[in-house]
Amino acid sequence: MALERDKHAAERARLTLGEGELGELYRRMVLIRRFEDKVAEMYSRGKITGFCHLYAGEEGVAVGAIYALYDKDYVVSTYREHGHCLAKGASARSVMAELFGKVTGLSRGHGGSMHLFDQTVRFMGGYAIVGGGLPLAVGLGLSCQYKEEPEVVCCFFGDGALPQGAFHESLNIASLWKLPVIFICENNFYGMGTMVQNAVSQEELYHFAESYKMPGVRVDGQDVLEVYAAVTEAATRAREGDGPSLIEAVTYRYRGHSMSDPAEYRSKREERIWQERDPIKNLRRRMMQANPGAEARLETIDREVSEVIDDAVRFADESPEPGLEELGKYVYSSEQE
Amino acid sequence: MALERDKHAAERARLTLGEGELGELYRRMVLIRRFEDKVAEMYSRGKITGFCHLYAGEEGVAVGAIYALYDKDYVVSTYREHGHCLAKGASARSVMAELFGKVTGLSRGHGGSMHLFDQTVRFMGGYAIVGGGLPLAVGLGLSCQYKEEPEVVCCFFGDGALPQGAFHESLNIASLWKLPVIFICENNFYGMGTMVQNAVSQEELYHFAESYKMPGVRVDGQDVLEVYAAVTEAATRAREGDGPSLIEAVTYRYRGHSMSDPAEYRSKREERIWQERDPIKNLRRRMMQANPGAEARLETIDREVSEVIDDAVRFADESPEPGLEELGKYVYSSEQE
Amino acid sequence: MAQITYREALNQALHEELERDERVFIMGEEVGYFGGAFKVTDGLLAIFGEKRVRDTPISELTIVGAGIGAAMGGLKPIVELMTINFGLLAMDQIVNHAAKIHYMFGGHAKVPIVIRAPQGGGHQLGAQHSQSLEAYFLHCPGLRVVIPATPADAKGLLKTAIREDDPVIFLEHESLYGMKGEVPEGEYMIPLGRANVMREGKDVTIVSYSKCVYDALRAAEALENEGVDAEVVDLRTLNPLDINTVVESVRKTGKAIVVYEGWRTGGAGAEIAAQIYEAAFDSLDAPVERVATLDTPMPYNKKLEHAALPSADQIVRAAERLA
Amino acid sequence: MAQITYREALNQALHEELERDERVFIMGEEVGYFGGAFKVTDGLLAIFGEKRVRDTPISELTIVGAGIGAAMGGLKPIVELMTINFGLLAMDQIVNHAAKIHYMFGGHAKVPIVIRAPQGGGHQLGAQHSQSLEAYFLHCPGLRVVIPATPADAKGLLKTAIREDDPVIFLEHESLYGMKGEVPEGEYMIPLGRANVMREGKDVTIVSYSKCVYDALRAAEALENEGVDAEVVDLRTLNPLDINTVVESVRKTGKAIVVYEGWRTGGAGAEIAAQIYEAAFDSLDAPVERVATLDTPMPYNKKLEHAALPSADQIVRAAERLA
Ligand SMILES: Cc1ncc(C[n+]2csc(CCOP(=O)(O)OP(=O)(O)O)c2C)c(N)n1
Ligand SMILES: Cc1ncc(C[n+]2csc(CCOP(=O)(O)OP(=O)(O)O)c2C)c(N)n1
Ligand SMILES: [Mg+2]
Ligand SMILES: [Mg+2]
Repeated sequence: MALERDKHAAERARLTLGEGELGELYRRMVLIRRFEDKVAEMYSRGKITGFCHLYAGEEGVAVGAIYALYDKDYVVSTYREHGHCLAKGASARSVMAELFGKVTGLSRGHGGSMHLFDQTVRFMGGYAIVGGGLPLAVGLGLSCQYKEEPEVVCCFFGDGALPQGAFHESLNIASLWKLPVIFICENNFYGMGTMVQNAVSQEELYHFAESYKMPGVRVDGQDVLEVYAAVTEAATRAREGDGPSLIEAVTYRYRGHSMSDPAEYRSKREERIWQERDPIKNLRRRMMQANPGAEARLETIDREVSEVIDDAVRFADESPEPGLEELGKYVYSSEQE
Repeated sequence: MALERDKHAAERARLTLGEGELGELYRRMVLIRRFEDKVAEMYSRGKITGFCHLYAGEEGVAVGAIYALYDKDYVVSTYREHGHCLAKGASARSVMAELFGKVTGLSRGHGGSMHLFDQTVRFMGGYAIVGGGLPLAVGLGLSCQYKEEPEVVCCFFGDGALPQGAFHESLNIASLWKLPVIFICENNFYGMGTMVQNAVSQEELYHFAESYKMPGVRVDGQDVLEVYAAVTEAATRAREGDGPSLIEAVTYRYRGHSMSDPAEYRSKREERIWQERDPIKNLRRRMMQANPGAEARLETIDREVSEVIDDAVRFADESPEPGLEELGKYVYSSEQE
Repeated sequence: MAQITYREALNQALHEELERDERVFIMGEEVGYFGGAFKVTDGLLAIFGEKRVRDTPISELTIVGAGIGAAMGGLKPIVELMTINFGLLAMDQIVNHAAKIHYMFGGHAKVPIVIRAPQGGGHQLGAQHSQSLEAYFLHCPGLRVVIPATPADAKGLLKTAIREDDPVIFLEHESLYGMKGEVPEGEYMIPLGRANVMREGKDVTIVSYSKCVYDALRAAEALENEGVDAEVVDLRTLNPLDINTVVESVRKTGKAIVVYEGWRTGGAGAEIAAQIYEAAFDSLDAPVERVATLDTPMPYNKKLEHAALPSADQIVRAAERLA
Repeated sequence: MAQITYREALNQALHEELERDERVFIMGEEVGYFGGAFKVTDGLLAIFGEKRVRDTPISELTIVGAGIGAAMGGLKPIVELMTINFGLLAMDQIVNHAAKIHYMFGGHAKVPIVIRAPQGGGHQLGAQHSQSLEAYFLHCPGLRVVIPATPADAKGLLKTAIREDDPVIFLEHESLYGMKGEVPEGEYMIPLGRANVMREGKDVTIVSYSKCVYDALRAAEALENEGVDAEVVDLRTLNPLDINTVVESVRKTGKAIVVYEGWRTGGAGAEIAAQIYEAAFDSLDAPVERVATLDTPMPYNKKLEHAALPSADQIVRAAERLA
């Protein structure tokens, strides 16, 4: 049941989407890239602390996938979730404020970089246990099916999560119950310093879908349109009651595993090759080819995004920290008020 | 990589094995059957207590598989392990005594029906957590490889264990590290009252092997020779350093899940069909076809086995219970003496 | 009032809550067609259908996780673990997820899940099937821990648990399912965090919960013959923990025995004792006695198992030591 | 004696034991090429090769289970969990298997495994990455629990743990890896179950383990200025628990403070306190003080995290309450 990669999907998607929509994809990717660059800067200036895992290089996956969703669809993610959270529509201000540990942050400063959550845009959380989000996505999928609502759940996880039992249990149950869940494996070839071939017996990760009798497909995660097309198809299936899918998006993280990892296990050459396949440059090139006049618009977007990021930093910086009275709150919802 | 079932394997095995060997297969199956019948009787007389899961009907799997092993190969099993333990060579006396909770039992009365263990025959334990034995088997396999010894590990588990994360994690790691482990799934169609198709998204359980790039094959568990042939092949592979295999043995448990389950979820008709496919009758018929004169020998075996069982019950009955001083022993090996 | 069993009381609570609130559903291994390994959910599938009473594969980690996700999606899941022993496979979802989500997302997410599980020893099920693990959940902020001893409490507390907004670990004792008692029909709720003084007395306070409450009551009777007037307190819930009721009793009696089926070392009894000392040190005539399961995996042999478990006898002896 | 870090001391112990006994090997996530997430195994792969220093996939349950199986097969595995938080995924193998196997098979099987894991808060890693879970392992007969505070102890106890025949949970504190101290070279072993009186005093006993020992020592210094002479006891291992050394101290001082980084409720400190009361009730002037982590998941914000964790300040205040 594993599907062959559809090489024309991206081009068809480009033709279907208007220039405005392509611009929106571009905007979101640039937003994430600039956001992450700024986070790195703020981290080295000590404004952001704890574990911090950047998404730069992988923007095509989050943006392509989430653009294929409806606003009310759910997203579940990992500790590397700034990108998914922003793509789903959370404000740069409230994400940055969370990273700064401020009370104006998405999680009131209780969560930090690994634990963003925004119910208003149905971003259902970043989780720091590898594989931990998959069972939650199954449950969210069950809630959609139960309520007979058309929503679907998009669950992101890394190649490192494949060897976890939770992966297997979740795909099995989602398939058995035909739940509307799209499992998206971001295969960036490494889980920390471990190469995927040393962690998973099957290198073509999408092949795992076969055991669970669900469609599986590998897409180029550096091509936002190809991701968009695959997720659109999976979402349609899910919405029509045909159950889950597994999408393996091949991608690359430009930086180390976290801010404290110099990624010495990779070669400079490998990094350079991937920089050339940059998802933002890719889309930019494609748009310019179709319409050389797009450049001005793209530059406007770049400028606008810069302003959004600067504003987010200002906001985060000026926001207050949570007071000590917040410490014991939120342990139990009954004791909150 | 899933293998087609080799329909001639059983017949080839019959031709390879001498009549004496076939008789030994027969003896072991009859031993288990009579043992289990006696256990049921002793259970209803209150001599045996706790949870007790009988193996009657599935003898072809344990006997066929273990006959394909060397004495020093390891076996790991579940709570339904009387059959595997006896087939591996533990004495009926010490197994029965364990079920009676006596100090002469394999586990000194500490384990009971679900926790037999006999290091001397390398029966490495019955475990009562569904899926719990698989990681242990991986570790035992690792120890064989590490010590550069030719031993292999045969790990039995039910269809109910398939949905457990431990299944996936264990097969993945065993495959990655090319460990000498033979995973034998006893597919008796039910995990308690749940039919396998309601528990596993893929009904052909051996297909799971594909994801882990190991050979997978389905055999008729009611044909001891077919099981023997498949495990012989898997063991050879494993011993030669070619890694693990997954064997799905289709079989049937004649009784309820445990002594307290009347198995009301099954039809009488279904039960009758399987009784006709009885592994002991199967082998008997085959042996008689080849040599009608074998009957006398088989009847001798039947008689001998009855004596062994009666002796085991006598032994168990007459054995002393562990004294109260045994209670705090064996928590830590350092404090044992 | 009707005399029904603990099992029937739980079934009634489930039935009523399934009826009351469309968002409530049950899932777990064998809860549907089989009616539950201990028959607690018996008959519910026929009434409410597969959507509301859902059989699952054997995947404890993901069943619990899916319950959490469903709760975040607006449902009110009741997840049955066939026994708490298998809950050890789901500890990551319980401790790292259910207990944390509300807090680590700054109060913006809620996880109104009830995780029900039978536990306890006494049936010769051996080391892997006889544990009482309440102490693990007590030592995990974010979880409520409910552990009823009587049929009425089983019903009243389960209904309350289902309506809570926080994750609740609801621990039933395998030996209590057949026990009968009076149970109010229809809407009957017991708030969490209210201990129950089951027997008043002035000489010694016996604090307990779950099945051990009955050992305590039996011990109290025996002690009466020795002229010792014991007060028996059933905690009912370990989180919230109604230490005030206990302390009030200890202030009166000056002596306390904590009885629990978990292993003695590091068990809930250590915490209860510590809180008694902290609040009533000056009232105590002697150290709090702890009667609990021996620090050993549970042996299969009946005699050994009996000796490993706490008993009325041991409580009587503890009271004698205190006298 | 050489001044080396806690990390180096552990590395030295591993190095020596790998050298001494062919059966000893290490496995875990990133222990090989990466040198360990906290660099404890740094350099060992280069010396001992992939067979002895084995990188694993992210499969905590099966890595631990495979360690148990390998131990049963005659090896001496050291399994590193990247942090104890992920150990919750392996609870079934630790509690239902490692701790039970020797007993439930009547003493015929042995599981000589060491499960090493860093734990603790203080680095703003949030609710899922900052736990101290020693209480779970303390409440599980069959496991040894070792939790060193100093570089010398880290080495001496790890070497002992590796040579034990029982499963050992070996808990390191993430904040201690960089701490320096004198560590004997070569063969140096500390028996399990011997507490260490790190500072003698006569007015109050501060009992602790792991990182909190340093908070206790700092508090003792501060108290000295107030004229209070504190004794500081480092337990070193929780199982076996050397309560005698503690009780002896409390008999002398009449006052005790237990300091631990686990959550206050149901933590190891409750057990330690309960045992102090049980053995030294008459010597105690006041209830044992517990200084521990607040009963809340760990918040990310630095100020809040700091306030949630136990500290020297809080110990000083506890001592003042006792004075
Ligand atoms: C259960 C668990 N084990 C280990 C870790 C430590 N850890 C955090 S991220 C990570 C690697 C995960 O890699 P992958 O899933 O490929 O995601 P990526 O970082 O590449 O996005 C590891 C081992 C963890 N957080 N949770
Ligand atoms: C982790 C776990 N969950 C649930 C159980 C309860 N249980 C015992 S056996 C069983 C069914 C297992 O079925 P299967 O694996 O097919 O083995 P069979 O009994 O058919 O031999 C269940 C659910 C258990 N022992 N362990
Ligand atoms: Mg990765
Ligand atoms: Mg089965």
